[in-house]
Amino acid sequence: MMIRVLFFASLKEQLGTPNVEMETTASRVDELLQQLIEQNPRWKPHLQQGTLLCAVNQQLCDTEHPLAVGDEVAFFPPVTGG
Amino acid sequence: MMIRVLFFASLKEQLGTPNVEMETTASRVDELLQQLIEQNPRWKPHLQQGTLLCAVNQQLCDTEHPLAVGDEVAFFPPVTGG
Amino acid sequence: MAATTTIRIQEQDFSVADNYEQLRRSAAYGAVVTFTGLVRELVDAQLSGMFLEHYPGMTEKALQGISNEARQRWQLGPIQIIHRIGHLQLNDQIVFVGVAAKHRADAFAASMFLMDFLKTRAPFWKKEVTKEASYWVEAKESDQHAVQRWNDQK
Amino acid sequence: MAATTTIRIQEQDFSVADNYEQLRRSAAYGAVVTFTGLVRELVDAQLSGMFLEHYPGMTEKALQGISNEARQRWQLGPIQIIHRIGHLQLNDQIVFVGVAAKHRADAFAASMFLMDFLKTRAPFWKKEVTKEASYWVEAKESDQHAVQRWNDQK
Repeated sequence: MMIRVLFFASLKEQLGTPNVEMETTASRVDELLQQLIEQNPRWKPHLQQGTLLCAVNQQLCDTEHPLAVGDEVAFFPPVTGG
Repeated sequence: MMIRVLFFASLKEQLGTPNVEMETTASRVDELLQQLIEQNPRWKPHLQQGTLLCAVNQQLCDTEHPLAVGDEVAFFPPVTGG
Repeated sequence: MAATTTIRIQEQDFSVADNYEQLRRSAAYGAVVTFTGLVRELVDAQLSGMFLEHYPGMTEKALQGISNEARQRWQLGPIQIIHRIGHLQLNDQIVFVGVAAKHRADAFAASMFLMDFLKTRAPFWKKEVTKEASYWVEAKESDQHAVQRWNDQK
Repeated sequence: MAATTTIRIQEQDFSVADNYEQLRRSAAYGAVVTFTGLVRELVDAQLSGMFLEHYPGMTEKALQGISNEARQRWQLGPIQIIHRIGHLQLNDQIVFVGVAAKHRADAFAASMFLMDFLKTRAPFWKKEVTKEASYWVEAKESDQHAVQRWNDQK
């Protein structure tokens, strides 16, 4: 299935791209992360930062969150607004 | 000694006066209160309200506070500003 | 830079906009909290206005004392306290407390502290005026509880 | 009367005066609390500006969700949240949270709650720009502690 993955702030700069469209068989966020790393070995240290947050369909969630067709997944560092 | 006594808000209306100048031998606020009641028996229920607050020289205090020449003593109901 | 405390007791209205601009002017403080209290409708009678009496002299001292205590508890920039007296109408502004601080937690805590002490220690008295009568407002037990928590935390 | 929640994410500046006037307009709420956050000087380097990135769509949803939760916890009137994005200068206003309520304790608590959650759950990121370099701001542990207390109280 097709999944849209977004990156923000320092992570976006580290990976060098704001988003990727991915054909994936991942059923959960953690599997998707694993596939992203396999396809882009250079991304490994950045995507394995322990403080990274993720959102599915614009809701914060943990990496065990299930994925479905058309989901929008986002990874980003801890937020610093306000 | 001469003591100036002020009354505010509902107490002022109950007693019918905003202040009295008093020649007194009272050494503490509670003695002063007793003398005020002796001189004005009609004031008794109003000056014996348990919720009454007092201030000596514009500082909140309890009725055991000592008195000195020239002190400004005030009695008033619980405050309701803000 | 010494942080200023401004205390004003006045009959005339005040401008929250002007007060805020003064609070934000100091470049050292990134957080500004304001509280404004307004004359609102009563639940059980139609309020036509309000009269606010105070104890001149003691009011200013009490508010200055409360502000000094707030500065000992938290790191604060400018503090502004404005309280109106005399006759007020429905929807009028009654009281303003504004605090600037480096950290928002300090600005929030100090604003609440100042309001809680103002409500229980500053000599102001409200008389509510309805179409039928006027009467002195009773002190609220909730305000006594609100102020008590600061002593518990001391 | 339904109390409105206004959420705005915008590049342009905002007027605390206008926001306050909107909050006080509703005759039902006697207490208005505002919080404003400003771009301030850094301790260890000369800040020349700031860049604020956000996650469009999610930001609005997150702030709406936080506001809804605040309404479940406290009795609130109108809520306003404004957050700026893009390039900001020293002394610029960044964020505004305003809450009207019948009781001041509710207005204060909700304002703090909204700010604590905004700081830790709303997808904004700050990049500080000094004369020498620019870098992403690190999240503060104190903000994590601040938000945790609301869960403890639940």
